[in-house]
Amino acid sequence: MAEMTYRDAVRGALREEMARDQRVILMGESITGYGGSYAVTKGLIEEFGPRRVMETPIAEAGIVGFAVGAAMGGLIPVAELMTVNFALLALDQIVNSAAKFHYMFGGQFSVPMVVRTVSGFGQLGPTHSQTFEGWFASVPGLKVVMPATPADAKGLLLAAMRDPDPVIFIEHSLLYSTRGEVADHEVGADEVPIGKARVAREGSDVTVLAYSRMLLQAMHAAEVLEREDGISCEVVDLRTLRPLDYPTMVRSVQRTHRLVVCGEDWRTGGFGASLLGEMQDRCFDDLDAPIQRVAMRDVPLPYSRELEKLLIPSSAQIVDAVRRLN
Amino acid sequence: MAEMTYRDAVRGALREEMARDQRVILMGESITGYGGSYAVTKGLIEEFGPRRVMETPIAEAGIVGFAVGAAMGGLIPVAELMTVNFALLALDQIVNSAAKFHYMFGGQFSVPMVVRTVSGFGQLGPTHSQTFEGWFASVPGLKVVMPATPADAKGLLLAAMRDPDPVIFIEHSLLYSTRGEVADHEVGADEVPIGKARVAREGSDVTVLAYSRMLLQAMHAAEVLEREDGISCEVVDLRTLRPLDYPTMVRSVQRTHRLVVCGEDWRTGGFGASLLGEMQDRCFDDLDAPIQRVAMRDVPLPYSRELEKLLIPSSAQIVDAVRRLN
Amino acid sequence: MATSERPARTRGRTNGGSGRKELPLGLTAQQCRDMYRRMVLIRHFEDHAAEAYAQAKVGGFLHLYIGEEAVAVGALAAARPDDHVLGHYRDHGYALARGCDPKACMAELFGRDTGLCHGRGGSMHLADVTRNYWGGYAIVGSHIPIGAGMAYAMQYQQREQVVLDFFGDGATGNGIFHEGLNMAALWNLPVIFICENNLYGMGATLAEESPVKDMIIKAEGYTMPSLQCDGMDLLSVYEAVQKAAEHCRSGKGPFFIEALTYRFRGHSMADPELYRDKEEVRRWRELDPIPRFGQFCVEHRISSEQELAQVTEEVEAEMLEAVRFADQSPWPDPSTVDDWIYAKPIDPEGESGARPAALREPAAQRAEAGR
Amino acid sequence: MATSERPARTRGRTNGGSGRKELPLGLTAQQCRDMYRRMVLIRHFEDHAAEAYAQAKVGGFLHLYIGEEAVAVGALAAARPDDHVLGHYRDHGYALARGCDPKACMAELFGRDTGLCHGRGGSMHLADVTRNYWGGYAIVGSHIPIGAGMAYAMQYQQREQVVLDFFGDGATGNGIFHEGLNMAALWNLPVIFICENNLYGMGATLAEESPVKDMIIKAEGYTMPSLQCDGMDLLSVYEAVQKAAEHCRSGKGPFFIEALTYRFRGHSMADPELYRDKEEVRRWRELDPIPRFGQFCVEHRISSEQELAQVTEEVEAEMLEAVRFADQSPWPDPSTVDDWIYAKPIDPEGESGARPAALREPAAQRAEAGR
Ligand SMILES: Cc1ncc(C[n+]2csc(CCOP(=O)(O)OP(=O)(O)O)c2C)c(N)n1
Ligand SMILES: Cc1ncc(C[n+]2csc(CCOP(=O)(O)OP(=O)(O)O)c2C)c(N)n1
Ligand SMILES: [Mg+2]
Ligand SMILES: [Mg+2]
Repeated sequence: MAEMTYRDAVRGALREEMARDQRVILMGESITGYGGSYAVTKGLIEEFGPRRVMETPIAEAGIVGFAVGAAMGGLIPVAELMTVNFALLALDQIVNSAAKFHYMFGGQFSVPMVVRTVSGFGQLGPTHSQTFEGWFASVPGLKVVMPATPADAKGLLLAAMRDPDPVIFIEHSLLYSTRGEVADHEVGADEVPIGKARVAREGSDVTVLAYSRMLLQAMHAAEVLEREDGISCEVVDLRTLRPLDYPTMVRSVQRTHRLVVCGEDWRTGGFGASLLGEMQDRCFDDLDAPIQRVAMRDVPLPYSRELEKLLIPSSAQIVDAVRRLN
Repeated sequence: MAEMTYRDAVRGALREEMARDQRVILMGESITGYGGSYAVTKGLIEEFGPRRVMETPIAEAGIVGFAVGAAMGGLIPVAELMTVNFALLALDQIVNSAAKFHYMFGGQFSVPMVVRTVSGFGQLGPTHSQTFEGWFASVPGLKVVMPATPADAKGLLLAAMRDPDPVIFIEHSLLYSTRGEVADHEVGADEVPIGKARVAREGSDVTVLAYSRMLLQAMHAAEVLEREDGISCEVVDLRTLRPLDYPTMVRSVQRTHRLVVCGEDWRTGGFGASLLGEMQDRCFDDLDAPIQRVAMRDVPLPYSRELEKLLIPSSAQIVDAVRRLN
Repeated sequence: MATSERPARTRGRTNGGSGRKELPLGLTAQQCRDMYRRMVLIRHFEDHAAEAYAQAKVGGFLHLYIGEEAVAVGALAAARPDDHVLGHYRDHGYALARGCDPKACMAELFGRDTGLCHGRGGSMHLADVTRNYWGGYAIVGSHIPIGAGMAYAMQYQQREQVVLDFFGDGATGNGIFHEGLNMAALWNLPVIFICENNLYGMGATLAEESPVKDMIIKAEGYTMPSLQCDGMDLLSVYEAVQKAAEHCRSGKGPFFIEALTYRFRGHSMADPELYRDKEEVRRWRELDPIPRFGQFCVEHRISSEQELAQVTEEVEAEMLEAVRFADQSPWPDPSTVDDWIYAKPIDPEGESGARPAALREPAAQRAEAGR
Repeated sequence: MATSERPARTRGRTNGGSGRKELPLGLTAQQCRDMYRRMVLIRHFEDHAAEAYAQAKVGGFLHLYIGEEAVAVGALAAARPDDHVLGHYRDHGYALARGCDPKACMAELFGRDTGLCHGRGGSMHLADVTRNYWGGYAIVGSHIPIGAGMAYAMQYQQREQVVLDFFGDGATGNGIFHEGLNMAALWNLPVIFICENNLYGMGATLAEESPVKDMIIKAEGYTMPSLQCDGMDLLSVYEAVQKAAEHCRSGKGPFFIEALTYRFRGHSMADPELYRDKEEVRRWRELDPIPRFGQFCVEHRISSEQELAQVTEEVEAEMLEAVRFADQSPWPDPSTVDDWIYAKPIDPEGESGARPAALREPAAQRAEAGR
């Protein structure tokens, strides 16, 4: 085990897999000389050269389409879309190409590729502060991963690169500098399976479902609630948004009978909305109260610091949501 | 009142508003000489000429971006995207341009435009059989309309063209030939307000929420259930998916205590999933049973007639869903 | 910069010169007979497909290639069998020119389990990866960067294969076309972009889609060499693709070909064809590539009139058999409807997500197979 | 086809010839003084913005235009005040060159209610529609078809206004650039596309983005006339845009301008600038457009050295005031956070959706205002 940042964990996974498997290539905007807009790919161009770390034009649809073709040709492309906001330009290639081909051509070939992108905030304004995981997670054929910890960032990215299906891997800009223990490099052993949630904190009064940055917010909220209200929260880190690990989530709710779903995307139509629906279906008789949600208000996130501050989903909002239940 | 098809109702709204307001222009692929892939715009090029009925290249993003600019310049563009599947290519312009500008620039200008597109089935295969209303309905700044009847098709399209905000108007290919009574042309009077649902059938045992083609399926299911099971269904036609008319929906559930949500998009993450979440939140104590859903199975719709038949949401599936509740 | 060769000149150069018996472009008589047969095969296959559509045995979209046969047949004959091929939804021609089993193609149109894609794709998505035919793509232009990506994989793995990527004039109006060409040029990739300029993008005329009528001009912004050939003349296409393939294979980077052609039928079966006049269609029909190449075969003593007629008969019998086969084939088993959504379905209850090596190989192996 | 005018030649033609006192391009001394002042204004505004960013009073992305001032100032001086302007996220220059209030611009960067957009947009989205400055757009290339659409609205309404649409070299790699140019060419629209070629797209070098180094070549596929000008020379830009505007206004259709320029600072405040060497930056800094045009003013007796120094002092004082104003301005009222999501919010409880005419007019009226 070694302690490292979420950023270094992502880079570590890329480095190790590239060293292990010649088929792995990276492509994206400003990922070479610039080192990546969040410095994730820093140093990789020097280590692996331009054939394996490809600087691309600003052409998101082309990048993903190109990666799909490279995967069909036998490579394992990891395409970086600078932020999830720009992924909208590539949605056709993600949904109608990457997610469809294995099915549409009757299983003749698969599209082993990873789309790495990042969501997050910080006065980035209305067009640069969105998070569309709910959209990706609704598409059959895609696998969607959103790690919250350095260990998962590394382990899940390794699993993603070794998966035969297209995986959307969404990092979080506000997590890059967080630190945590990460398994050392042993092929296989360091892989975190796609599709498995993790009980990050055991509790008995209420289940809090979270992922990515919201996991940290939920853990903090749980401490506050323990201390101030004597409420025991069980926090589940989804880790993978498609496929979802319902067994782990349902088992928890069967014990706590209360549920709070946390996410950063818009309340209306966001990932949490869909998850809530599936959970009420599976846990209707176990639930003692309506499922509560913590989500982004339905507004294009404004630039102004003081407005943004009020809107970004926080541990305080999770605390309130849990209190509404008790 | 006059009886006409859904197709003629849409064309009628376009014709009348174009005659009434010189600022209204149409643009799209194969909408002139070809008459539109579903013959909706047939004859309009002859009547209004190429300045107002613009044949465009196959460039969905460009079409919507161009329409946004034309709206900023004082026109009222109605951009046709041949099917909602191709709207994925224009999502950035829809989400980051049309939906954002009024907010992002502090209300300095609005983007009065309509994106007309169509969803539907008929052995169109995995990439041409999708329906993304849930995605559009999750975006603050957009209004989303999905008419089920000729009267609503005309009235809501008129309202959309007179609305100062961008409206996504989604027609249904399997409804174009359906017929119904449509109000004659009187400006204002023929407009159906955006944001108002309609109780299409009164009932006391269960509320069925539907829109577009599913409204017809729901009405048929209601008859079957009345006849065969003596179950009285109240069918509500949402008509507008954003903003949603919660008061009408909630009032109904408060009477019936049972709810079935119907849609054609994927069960996971589809519009119905989000609607279900909001309804459980508003009606938790009124509900006697878990909300049931009728939706598309999570699969890329295959071409084969026999497979497609099994998958397309139908009145039979609604009947089953209601029976599960009773 | 683009060297534009006008059809006439090309034709001149190919047939002209060295004596009636000797064949141009290093072609053998057998190759010519095969190419003639393939064109007839596509024509008859589609006549039957159209008939089956009228009988509602084929559904959805059906885009006929009739009139454009020389493009697919000439191009694929000039390529190596292990070169990779991608095309758009008007794809029966590519599949049959690549030698895919007409039975399996017809069965796919019928939506049967015996179809090339087990009825999942239908007419727009024929594919046979064992022949390096990667399929028909139905989002206009989407397969242009995909073809560039495959070419990169070939270059990266130091394969000799080149990629042939077919699309229409209408596709050039979509941004994805430019993103794909730009990348192919930036990385000097072995891909031949073949633009079938049939003068229409569905109901849009070329003039409504593009300010330039020669698509090769669009390759200039990428400093991509290009050729314009007569898409109604098999030899003109063959010659152009032969040059392009040699160019790509020798590491000189991408190549752009514009084939001037015309679809004799509507855009799809639903097309009322109000946007073009019958007279124009008639004029183009006079350039029908099949009798034209047939005449060449006769003139060059490759086949006699009788032999050509014989080919038509044989092909027609084969097509009747293909239709019978498709019609009698079983539907896909409903219990398989979820198959192939994922190459590796994950059951959250199940085993760790570690990937069984077996699951990853297909794509890679198949590429290998093409060595 | 593109007539490429090399910077040197352009400079030669503009400054040379008819005697020291007489001014080229029909410019007046006052216009020159104004242009000089605007360039200084942009430079000082951004120096203060960078300082405020370091003090965490400005957040998010801050893209400085320093070094490129001659492009915005020269272009907008050559355009009419009622011509429409759109730019990208590196947009302080366009706003200030258009005469937007520096106080309101700075307040927007500070996220205050007194900002041009009430703090909703921030640095990347300055806009002042009362000046027909439609704002900065942050999705690379997205405003290219938008500019074409506005130009169509002008043409349709028979207005004389043309649209100036600014973007970078990197934007030309995105498909949306091509879709926008294609439409502008097809419909012969009065729009001037101004590509600021500063040799980098964030960390990507021009060679990594594009197979051609002259962006004007990309206009050829659209048969769009073009000019390449020296973006470090205000007069070269002025001359090019003057020609382009005349071309557009006379109904001859779109025009493409490439301004060869350079950003002296990093892409944004976060840029480590590892992808370019200091020496290159130094060489370009020697071409600083401000002293260069200052020298022209002195040589042509438009202003004395002292007067130029005076301008700098006045502007600096103005900027200090702008910062003070921004810093003391109120934050947006949290209760207004939902304002402007919709021009016409619909309360399902409320009134019928019929639109009060008042609500639709803004966009239209404003366009009128620009008559
Ligand atoms: C992105 C996208 N937009 C629209 C369509 C609908 N469509 C299918 S084919 C076609 C015309 C294509 O014309 P062209 O590229 O010239 O090919 P051709 O059909 O002439 O062979 C259109 C508009 C589509 N399939 N994809
Ligand atoms: C569609 C999209 N992709 C990526 C980005 C991130 N990004 C912002 S600016 C930029 C570089 C743009 O370069 P260029 O067009 O040359 O303009 P410059 O910054 O040099 O003025 C990139 C990649 C974006 N904003 N939008
Ligand atoms: Mg065509
Ligand atoms: Mg640049």
